[in-house]
Amino acid sequence: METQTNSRLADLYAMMRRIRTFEERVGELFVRGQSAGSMLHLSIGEEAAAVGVGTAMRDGDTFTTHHRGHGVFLARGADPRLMMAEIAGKETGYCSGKGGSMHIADMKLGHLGANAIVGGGIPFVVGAGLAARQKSSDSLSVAFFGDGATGQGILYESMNMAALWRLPVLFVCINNQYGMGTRIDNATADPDLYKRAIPFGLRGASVDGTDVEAVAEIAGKMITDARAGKPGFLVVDCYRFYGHARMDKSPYRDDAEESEGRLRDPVIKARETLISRGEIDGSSLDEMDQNIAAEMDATIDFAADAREPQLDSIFDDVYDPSTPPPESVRGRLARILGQRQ
Amino acid sequence: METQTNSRLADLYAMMRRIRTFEERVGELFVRGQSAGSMLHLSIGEEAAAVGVGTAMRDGDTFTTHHRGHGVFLARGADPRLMMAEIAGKETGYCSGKGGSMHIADMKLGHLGANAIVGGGIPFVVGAGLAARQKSSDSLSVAFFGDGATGQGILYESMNMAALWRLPVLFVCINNQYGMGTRIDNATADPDLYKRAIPFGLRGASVDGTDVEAVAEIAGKMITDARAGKPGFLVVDCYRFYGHARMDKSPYRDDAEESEGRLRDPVIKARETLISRGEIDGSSLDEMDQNIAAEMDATIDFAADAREPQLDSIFDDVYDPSTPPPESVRGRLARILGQRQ
Amino acid sequence: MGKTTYRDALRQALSDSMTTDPNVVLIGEEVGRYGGAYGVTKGLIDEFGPDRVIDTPISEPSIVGAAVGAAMSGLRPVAELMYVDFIGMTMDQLANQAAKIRYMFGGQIGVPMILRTQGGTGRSAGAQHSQSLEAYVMHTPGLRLAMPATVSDAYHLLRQSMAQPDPVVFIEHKALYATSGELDDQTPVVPWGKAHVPRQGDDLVIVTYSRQLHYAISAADTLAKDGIEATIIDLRTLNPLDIDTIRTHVERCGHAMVVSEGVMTAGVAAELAARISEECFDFLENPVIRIAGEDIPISVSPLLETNSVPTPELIVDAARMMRS
Amino acid sequence: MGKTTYRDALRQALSDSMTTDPNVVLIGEEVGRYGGAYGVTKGLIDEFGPDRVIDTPISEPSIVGAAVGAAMSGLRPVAELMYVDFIGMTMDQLANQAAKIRYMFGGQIGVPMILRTQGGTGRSAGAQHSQSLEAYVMHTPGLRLAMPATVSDAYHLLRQSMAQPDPVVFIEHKALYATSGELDDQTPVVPWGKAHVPRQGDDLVIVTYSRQLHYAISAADTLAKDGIEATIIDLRTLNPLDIDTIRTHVERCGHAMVVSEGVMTAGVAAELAARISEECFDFLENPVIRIAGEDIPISVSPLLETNSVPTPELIVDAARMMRS
Ligand SMILES: Cc1ncc(C[n+]2csc(CCOP(=O)(O)OP(=O)(O)O)c2C)c(N)n1
Ligand SMILES: Cc1ncc(C[n+]2csc(CCOP(=O)(O)OP(=O)(O)O)c2C)c(N)n1
Ligand SMILES: [Mg+2]
Ligand SMILES: [Mg+2]
Repeated sequence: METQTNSRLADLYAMMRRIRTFEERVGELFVRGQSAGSMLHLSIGEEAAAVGVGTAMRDGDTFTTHHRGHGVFLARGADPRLMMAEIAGKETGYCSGKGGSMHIADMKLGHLGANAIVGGGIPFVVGAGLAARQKSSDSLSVAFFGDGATGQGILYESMNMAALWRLPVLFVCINNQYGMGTRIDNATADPDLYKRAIPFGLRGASVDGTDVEAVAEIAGKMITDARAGKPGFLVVDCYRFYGHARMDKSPYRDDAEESEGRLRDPVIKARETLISRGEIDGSSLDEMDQNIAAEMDATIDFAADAREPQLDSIFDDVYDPSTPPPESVRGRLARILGQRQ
Repeated sequence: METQTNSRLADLYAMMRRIRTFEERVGELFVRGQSAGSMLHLSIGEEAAAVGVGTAMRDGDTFTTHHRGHGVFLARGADPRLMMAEIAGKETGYCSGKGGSMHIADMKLGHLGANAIVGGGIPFVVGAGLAARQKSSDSLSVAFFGDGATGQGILYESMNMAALWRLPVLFVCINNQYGMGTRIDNATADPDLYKRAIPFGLRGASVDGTDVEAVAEIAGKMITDARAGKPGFLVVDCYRFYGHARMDKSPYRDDAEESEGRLRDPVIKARETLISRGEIDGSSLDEMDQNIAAEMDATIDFAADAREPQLDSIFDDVYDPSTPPPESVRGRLARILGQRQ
Repeated sequence: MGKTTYRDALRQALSDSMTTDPNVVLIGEEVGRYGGAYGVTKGLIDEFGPDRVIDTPISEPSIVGAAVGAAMSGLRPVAELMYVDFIGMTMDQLANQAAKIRYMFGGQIGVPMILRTQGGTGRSAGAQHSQSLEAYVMHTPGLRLAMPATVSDAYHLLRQSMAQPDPVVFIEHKALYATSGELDDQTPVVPWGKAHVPRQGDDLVIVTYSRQLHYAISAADTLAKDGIEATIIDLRTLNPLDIDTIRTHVERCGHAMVVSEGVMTAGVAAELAARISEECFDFLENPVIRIAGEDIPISVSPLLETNSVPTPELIVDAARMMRS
Repeated sequence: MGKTTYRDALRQALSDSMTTDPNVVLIGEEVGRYGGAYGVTKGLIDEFGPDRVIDTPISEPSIVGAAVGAAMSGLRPVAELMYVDFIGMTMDQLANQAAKIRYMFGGQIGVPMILRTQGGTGRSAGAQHSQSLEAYVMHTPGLRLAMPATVSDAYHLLRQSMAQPDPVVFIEHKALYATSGELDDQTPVVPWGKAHVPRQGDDLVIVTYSRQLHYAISAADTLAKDGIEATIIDLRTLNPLDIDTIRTHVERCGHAMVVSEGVMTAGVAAELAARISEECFDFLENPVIRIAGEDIPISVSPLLETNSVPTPELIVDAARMMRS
């Protein structure tokens, strides 16, 4: 269910609000003890990155995300109920309860997977780009990752390959200023990350991540260039509003910084812009928010009511279903000891 | 045995000539069937990189090299006889015949090891830099590697760390234009490699690798900066005169390019400069060359006559000698089957 | 030191080592300000300063490589890999460099570094944060491998590891950090390379390590009610492997089971089973039984996760089948 | 196709697959212009062009990662790792990504890629270019593992691997490229996942793969002169493992030896020995004997290198000791 309006910004706002509300509900799922584990990384504060880039992509484009990837997936059309069910580890979820928050994926929507390895999904887009070229398709592939992933060498390898082969690929770094407890200036001598891509032959740019229209605009340009064989590296500057994961209270950063950081709010900013431009009034926005809240509320019950995976499904999908599953430890034991009696 | 003259360039020349001649003798060792294997990578054409940087280093500095590292090691004072013996796989060699050409090392000279993994020795200098800092020593550590290693992500990780921690470290890329059969412009969209270091916060520079004085000068400056906490990345541009390894005839590059490339000869250039400046005359240089040739000739016989390793030394030095060596397969077999009879 | 936790005992070992030896430095992601993803290094940066407790960028290959270089330059680095699951990106530095340098260089130098990390299931962390990958390490000559199961070994085995002249991979278990136990500095401790035998019985030997020790102990309690008395061997180190202790008890009991959380095929359980089978062949009345992780990835679903690795119930059932 | 070499048979398999399936692409260092470090891909770039035979920078992690992404996007990539020794830097992409994607994503998609590489001793290439690291792969659920020993399998096993729906690590042996043999397209070939039994005898089963097959055959010839008749099993694939064939022969002979070039501890030989010991316990008259690489790195010295891995003489001696 997507709210459609006549204002482009209002559409972007609606999607950002959906993400914000979804993430808040993920937090509730955890508090209710219904999430599978506590490794839940919320993308609150990063909505403009997800929606700005997401909206610049097309059907048929593919993407990879990271451990903080709920927002991007929603921006690309995910069903929040199936997401929530997956986060709860249920069979009904996108990945049958095996993947969870950090390994969510949907091939139908071009989501080649979230990744719990920092930087792990980056090189996939190089392969996707090669496939597009080989199949003469004009689809593009986007790698989303955090500023922390700029510490991983694989990023530079992949950027080098993308530039060398002129692939339809965009690298998007969501710079929320932190990798766990490490602020970006404690992870590098020069936090102007976008500059690093340029000597490899990519377009490099950085954009204010509170301004969803600005993100959409530059992402659109860079995507056009990338489809034409000039891949890019886009840094979206924003702030991680809350802790690294659900349990982290961010004791390593001071309150002043945090309150200031939370003022960099892409959702509020879009809302204010909409009202000041007169594109939509406050009560319509409230109504929109309430509809979204209702939709997202329902995801929790959906997830809670969803079926648990069957125990013996643990042996499914290690290999293609046409081949025999691995023998269980118990099965082998029974066979070996059984035949001795 | 190092020839000492009153001309600095003549000294640099002498060292370059020693490297050139040594490498030629390595080729002969191979032809005579006395090298251990054929994985011999000659640094002919790259002498100015080795000698220019090597001469700018000090006693107590450390370094790592790559599979084409004979020249650098000689420039830092290696005994060519022990090198040749190692290349022949003899017990007398630097590494008791276990390491060979690609894994030669000498802790006394600060050589933390050649490495057969492209990029493998690069991060060691980060650790060496940390050790210098922790021990308040003013020693510096230099990583030498080829242009091919700029494909490895670990280089960027290590550069980022060195800049972040302001370590006394220099990264030296010996750009001989090829990684095996791949010319640099087939490995990257932008072969101006030195630029990549700058956005990480390092000094970046590139220098003509036929001009040993120029290399020495810039290396000296960058080393001074590095000791003061501003690490650098220096690209020395040169040409790989011969094949990748002893068996490779470089069919992938054309003769014209190759003959032109071989004109970029740092040894000839230094010689001509010396004569044209009147610092030393041709016959003195000839005499110097002959002395060097004689010294290097002797390394072959030295290596040929050197002792083979003892067979049971294969179990030495897997672990510290204070701990028991691994049990041999044969020993275990005898023990297990023996006790059953 | 009295009653403490596995987590605190690890921290104490690091702190004591750092106090005694100025060459000890910690290097890894979040080891400083954050205090370690599992809180092991909390406070150490205040005690020893940021030059000795070094927060790094997210660059696992270079963290291990820097530790190698530091160890060759006279430091005693303790590198931390936040999850053993990330060892894949460091295997070149670990297996081609750290493990082989002494040998390749003809014994000129050793690489006295520690790679501290943690593994195992228990937090619904999914396929890339729940593995037990010690077999990769055990299969690599040149690397020592220590895996503490108890509070006492969290301290003593780490201290022993830090005295080794060769690289040690030290793998903690994420589910053990909060366990508590007695840590006594006075009693003679089990030496490096020797197994510990916390329980002796005549019917069956269970050879295990890390968290599975506790599962084995709980299984043994259950089995005792059936009259099956198990000997339990906690290996502590997988390299060196204390085959003498294993052999002594297996020859005595004639029945052996090995229990490991790692995936069964070509894993630690395979080595232990092969080794016992060849060393104790004439004494075995049953095949050596391998209880190990299923040959599958780990799911986030807690139900699936729990059943992907050995449980006390599985150990009990297997023992009953063996001795029935 | 008649008499050909292991190298040419591999090239033929690649060429035939590329001809049949436009989605097959080769990607790796020096696979194009250079023709492969060992000449396997020579000429393919001329036949199929640089878009399908893709020379890469020296970036192993991203080569494997790009292959994963390509396989998820409808290609059938054959990535090449020049030496299996470099697998350490790719283990994250291989074990955490390629191997687990089908499972983590609940069966939505597979990763039908091949990682072709080569390993083993024989060229005085030293500790970082001579290893046999198949155990890391065998220990990773989700990865298939094929290791051809013969010219026929260089062709047929590679073709079979390329038909698999899951990632296959395909490890050639550097010492086999120049070996020659008969390659017949007509005879029914041994199917995927099934072992081949090139020799049958009643006294002893030798289970092996890759180059050690040839050492085993030569040892068996020697043993036959002493009247010891060996059955030889060439596993061809280590995942799937053809335990049925192994069991049948071991139960018949009562004596088993496993031979692998990889390092002994926690290696493939350990898995095979453990497996045979548990499956055939009541039939074994001797412990299963493991002949494997020594637990050490490989030296460049040819003398040391040769003696760091099994030799035909060692196999003969071991068999004599078993049957004496
Ligand atoms: C290879 C790897 N190293 C470390 C971690 C542990 N870890 C998970 S998230 C994270 C921080 C990542 O920071 P960033 O990339 O900026 O993403 P953010 O969390 O800020 O969205 C770390 C260190 C991991 N999952 N993978
Ligand atoms: C990790 C790794 N990948 C590939 C190789 C195989 N290899 C050896 S040297 C080489 C080319 C290296 O080129 P470069 O770094 O420019 O050094 P050069 O040979 O030109 O001195 C390659 C690909 C290797 N040894 N290690
Ligand atoms: Mg971040
Ligand atoms: Mg080069």
